[in-house]
Amino acid sequence: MSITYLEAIREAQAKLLRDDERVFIYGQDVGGTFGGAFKATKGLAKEFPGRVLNTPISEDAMVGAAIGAAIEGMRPIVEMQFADFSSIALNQILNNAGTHYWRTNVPVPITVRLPSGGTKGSGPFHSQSMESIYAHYPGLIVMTPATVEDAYTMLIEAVAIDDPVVYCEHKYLYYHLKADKLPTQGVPTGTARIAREGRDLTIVSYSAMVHEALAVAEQLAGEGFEIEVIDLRSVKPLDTNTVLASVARTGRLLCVGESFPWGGVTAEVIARAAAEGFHLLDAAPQRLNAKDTPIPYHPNLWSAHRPNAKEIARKARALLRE
Amino acid sequence: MSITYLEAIREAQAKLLRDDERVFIYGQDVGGTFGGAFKATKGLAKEFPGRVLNTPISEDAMVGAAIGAAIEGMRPIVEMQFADFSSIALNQILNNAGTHYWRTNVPVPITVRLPSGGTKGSGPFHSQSMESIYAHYPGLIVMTPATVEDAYTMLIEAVAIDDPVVYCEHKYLYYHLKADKLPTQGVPTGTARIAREGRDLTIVSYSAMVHEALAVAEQLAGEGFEIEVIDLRSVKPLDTNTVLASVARTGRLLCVGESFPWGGVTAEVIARAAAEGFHLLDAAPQRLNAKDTPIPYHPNLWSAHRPNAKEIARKARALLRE
Amino acid sequence: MLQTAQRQSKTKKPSPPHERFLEAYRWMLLTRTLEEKLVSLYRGGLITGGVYIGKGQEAVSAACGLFLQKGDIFAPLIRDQAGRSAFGEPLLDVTRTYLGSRQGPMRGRDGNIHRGRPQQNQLAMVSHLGAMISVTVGALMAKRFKGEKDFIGLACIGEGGMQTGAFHEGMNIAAVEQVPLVIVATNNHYAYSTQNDREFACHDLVDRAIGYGFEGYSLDGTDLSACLEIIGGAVKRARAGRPPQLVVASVLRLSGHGEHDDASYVTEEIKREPFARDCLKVAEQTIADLNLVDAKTLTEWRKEAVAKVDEAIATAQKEAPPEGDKEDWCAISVRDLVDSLQ
Amino acid sequence: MLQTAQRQSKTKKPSPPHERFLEAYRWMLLTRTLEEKLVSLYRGGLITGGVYIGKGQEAVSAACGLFLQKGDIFAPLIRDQAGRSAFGEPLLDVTRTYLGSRQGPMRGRDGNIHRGRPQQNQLAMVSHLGAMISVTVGALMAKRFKGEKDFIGLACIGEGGMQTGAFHEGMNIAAVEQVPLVIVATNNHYAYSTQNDREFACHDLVDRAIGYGFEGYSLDGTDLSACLEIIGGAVKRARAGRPPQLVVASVLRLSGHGEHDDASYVTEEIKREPFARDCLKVAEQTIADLNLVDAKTLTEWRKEAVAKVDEAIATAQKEAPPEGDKEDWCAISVRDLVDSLQ
Ligand SMILES: Cc1ncc(C[n+]2csc(CCOP(=O)(O)OP(=O)(O)O)c2C)c(N)n1
Ligand SMILES: Cc1ncc(C[n+]2csc(CCOP(=O)(O)OP(=O)(O)O)c2C)c(N)n1
Ligand SMILES: [Mg+2]
Ligand SMILES: [Mg+2]
Repeated sequence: MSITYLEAIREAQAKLLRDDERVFIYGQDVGGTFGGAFKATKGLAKEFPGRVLNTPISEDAMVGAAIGAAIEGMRPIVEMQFADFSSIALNQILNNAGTHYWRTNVPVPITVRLPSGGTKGSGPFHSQSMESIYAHYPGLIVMTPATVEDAYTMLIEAVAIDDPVVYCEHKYLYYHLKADKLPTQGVPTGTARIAREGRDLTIVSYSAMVHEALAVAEQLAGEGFEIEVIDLRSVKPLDTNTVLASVARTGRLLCVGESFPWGGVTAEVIARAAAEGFHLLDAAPQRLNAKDTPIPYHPNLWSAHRPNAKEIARKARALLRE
Repeated sequence: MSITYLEAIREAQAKLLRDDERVFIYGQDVGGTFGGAFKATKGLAKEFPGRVLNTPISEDAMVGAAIGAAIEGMRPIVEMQFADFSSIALNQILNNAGTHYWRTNVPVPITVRLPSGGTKGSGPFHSQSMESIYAHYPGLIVMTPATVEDAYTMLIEAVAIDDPVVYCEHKYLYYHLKADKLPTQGVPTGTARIAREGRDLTIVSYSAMVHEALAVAEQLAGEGFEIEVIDLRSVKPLDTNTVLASVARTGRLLCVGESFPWGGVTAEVIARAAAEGFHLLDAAPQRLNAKDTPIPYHPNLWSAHRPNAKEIARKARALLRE
Repeated sequence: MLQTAQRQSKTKKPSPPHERFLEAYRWMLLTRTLEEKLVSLYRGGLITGGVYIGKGQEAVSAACGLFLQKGDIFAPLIRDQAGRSAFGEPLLDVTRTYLGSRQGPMRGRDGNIHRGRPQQNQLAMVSHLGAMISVTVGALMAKRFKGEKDFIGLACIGEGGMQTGAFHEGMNIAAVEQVPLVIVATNNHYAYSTQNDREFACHDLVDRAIGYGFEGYSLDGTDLSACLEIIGGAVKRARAGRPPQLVVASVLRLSGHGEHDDASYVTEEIKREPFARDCLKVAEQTIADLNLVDAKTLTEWRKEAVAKVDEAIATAQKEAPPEGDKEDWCAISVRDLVDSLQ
Repeated sequence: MLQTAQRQSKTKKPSPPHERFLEAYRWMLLTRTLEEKLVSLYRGGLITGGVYIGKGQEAVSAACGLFLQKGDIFAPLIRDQAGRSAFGEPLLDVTRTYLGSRQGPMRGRDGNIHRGRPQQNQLAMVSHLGAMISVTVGALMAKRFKGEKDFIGLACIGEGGMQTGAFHEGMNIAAVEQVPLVIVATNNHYAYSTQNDREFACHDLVDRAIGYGFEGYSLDGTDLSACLEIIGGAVKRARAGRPPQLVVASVLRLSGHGEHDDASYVTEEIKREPFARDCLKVAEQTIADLNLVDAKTLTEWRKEAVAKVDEAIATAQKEAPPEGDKEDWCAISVRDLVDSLQ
């Protein structure tokens, strides 16, 4: 058997619907015979009648309704058709879900699934990675699974968590990533994973970029370098300890993210490493992000806009030479 | 004569309306005899009939209309009643205004004024600082004036700039800050200001926190330390050069921001300093932000939530000892 | 304004009193008493932040709270003190929140009209207008999922808030989900300083109902019996499984937007409109005209209201405020997942 | 489906042809030809990203573009190729965008239906539905500010997009600002895979008009003459200073949401509805029935359309794509203000 990242997300939702009657799925086109723009809920409406519901094109109300249902004891999963459209639900996510526990002592166990990240030909409004905006505001857990196993166990955990979770699934990984089977247990959220061990340089990454980093590590192994690759798994909470422990071993840090270059995950990682692990660093910590423009539609532009293995390798080599 | 930060904002708008017929002001309650929740447009509707217009409570449409008007050659200024409500307009700001020039080659000269930052008793939804969210996305200029002079000249510049500007004015400074007169010329956007010279430690800050930093510098001068205080003025573009030049002099860096601690301006500044000025640093660069909860209503909680002079001083002393 | 109101109450006869007229009147009276007191505390500098009152809207609001039962969901907004009280919110919730006691429902973390008790089905509003409609819809969906019966939800909004995108999406999703929701919209003719002509351009906001598949009703919000009749009817219809209900009440906001606002922009002309009557005075006129209770009882009711309010204030004033260094600075409930931010 | 449409065109007689019937028909024909070609290129793997066509909506869309004059503002959406062409968009804009030429209006930075030429008054849509309505309103306000005369704006939307908050705010602000706006909403009975019953619950979307102070008109979008009559009338009324106009057309989407979508969820039942007719076939039937042009001319028109499309494709195919290392990676126009990000 072989299962994709996308199938893992569907399986997780099937399991959640099966095991917990408080769970329902709410989103555009998730129901019927269709099962979502990416088929992440394919078949679920039929298997779980009345619990996988199509919504109007109303992202604010979709999340608002999920919040209300969660306050009343349900465990809704909201699917955004693309992460980019969560800009419309942002107020509900940040200001309503994100503040509710702190204000009222009543947690809001919603999970908002964001099909994130770039793919060829998707353009400025179907390619965004919004994890940094959600992580900036208090009150939210922000998950960024990079593997089939994490896609599965973290989604199950997301729904179990009493607090609101923004679950950023990467569209590029949907079909590209396969595993042999699904795990029965996952690594807890908040713990980063050492995706590859090394001692010369630490590359910290998350989501699709983990795989670019791994490719670079493989490539540079051929040049005699041992690169440690860390998969953050969740960007909030962010596992500073694992990052620092790795930097303690390697003395060098490169952080790679797919989103825009101002602020965001890479800035947060570098800032933490610099503030808390300054004496561990043998060279200036570096980062690599996408370019500071909207995400281009044309594949030639897109592949130059996002960080890619070539650029990561270049940056890594420069850092290794320092 | 003495003029407040708030009056400077009003004067800038009066001048803009007087000098440029393409300018109009659009926002909730900005018109009539009322002149805005904070009176930043007081009297302007009368002086400039038909050009200072009240809007429905429709932040998305307010900014959408401004974008359309800007494309057609106007120079609209949109007032959000509070920065916090710009969450409703965020999609138009990020995805429409922010992408338009890059996509179509037609710039969108809108200015969105965000009354930002905490004041006593304002609570989670009337206190936010959202500059980091706007700076994260491409296509926007994000200004954060900390002085009466900058409030005036930067707003005039904001409207002159062909690109969309998010102008973050700080509500705490509205009445607290006074100048003798308004300048005829300002420092260009993108250039940080050395608000106080020093050689032992650089504190980088912006908006209201500049004044906390200055208070700390004054206090620590009594203890024999010379602290350099940098006012970023705009957080995008962010003047890395001035920051690095200062760190080259002092060897120590503390960055203070009023917003939430994950990501944001302080992370960006520290990450740049660490990446580009690593060898200039004699100690781990540090940062200080508000706490990772919504902004509390009660003054006792609020003053503990935001970074304050006491905490900055503590952090600064620790850094000076290293 | 009092005179105007009385004059008009003579020209425009109120409906015969609804059976719950006096009960509702007492919530109105309690609210007016409470809010006048809060205003004087505010003037005395004893309250941090804003004070927002519902003067002139107590009849609408009381009717909102009165017909709700345990298990119903209530999403009040800033002018709904009467409804909050009638729905069961203890006065102490109000005074503790305004006076900054750490024992209040928001524990000093949020203030004034943002308070709520979601677990008692009184939702805690966020400031962003319109956002609570869909939240109410979701709560009703949950109740249906859980197999509960006989519940409804009632959400309040101002005519200003009706222009938000969130309101539209919330209203539409209520109709799509066919939840038993009543939306009570109060057109008090101002959104802060903005008059209706810069808020919307339709003839009558109740005409919004048909475009969503709601049933719509208009209401003279200065007439308590009419409020009870129409809002009570809407609640009954929602409970009986009719489509969602929209009630649009017409009143004038008889205060500033908040107490910091002198409302000098309110025109003299509008103050002479029939909808500018003070619903409390109108109700009292009805009581007098129809001799519903004697003057002595009325005086006693007033005293009782004052006593309750004074007690709630005195209690809250004695209580300790929250302290920054004792605060649990944690925005999430699962402590294992707290980020190790400095 | 063809048969069904023909059968129905007999039972339901189309209106007598509008004076611009043939002109509009030719835009429809050009569009259908173009889009069929784009679809085959897509099937052949020659297009990156999605292809979104307006099959079944050409009559509505052609009517939208046809009555606009130079100086008017047009805000088309994803199914408005006919309107775009009629408004003056060169075919090369389309083919260059789809085929990734760097000479296209979006220069490879944005794709497919997001293209526009704001300086020629054809706005470039963002994906977020509803967002372009208020942008159109603002453009019209600007024209008024600048003292221009005799202009209108026309913005398109689907029944799905009407449920967004942005649409509501945009529609309301149009009425408040009293700009000369026509909104043409096409209910093609699907938003992607979602049917009307999960989109809205009102009886008829045209009933939304009254709640905003718009004038509202319904329309059989399969009937070209009716489209020209009603949309032309709305444009005329807007130009004459009447309140904003809402036209709601009924059709069936005769394609997938995009070409990646086999639309297997479209029910057989709905395909038998009168609104499921193919407007192009209906128009051709009218042409035949009333003998508006002879068969030879029709054949020539078809050939001409094919030739134009082929030429636009051939040209675009010869052009170089954008290159990452030659790209001007700059999201703002004022170069001094570019952030020194690494
Ligand atoms: C989305 C949003 N924008 C702006 C505000 C600021 N604001 C608070 S109350 C108010 C006026 C509300 O008017 P209305 O809805 O008519 O209620 P009323 O105060 O008249 O009861 C405004 C503009 C807000 N709360 N939410
Ligand atoms: C705010 C927003 N949410 C989701 C989407 C994704 N999306 C693109 S088209 C579409 C369906 C649109 O339906 P409708 O408005 O009826 O137009 P049609 O495709 O039927 O012409 C959806 C959901 C979007 N573009 N914008
Ligand atoms: Mg009002
Ligand atoms: Mg549709």
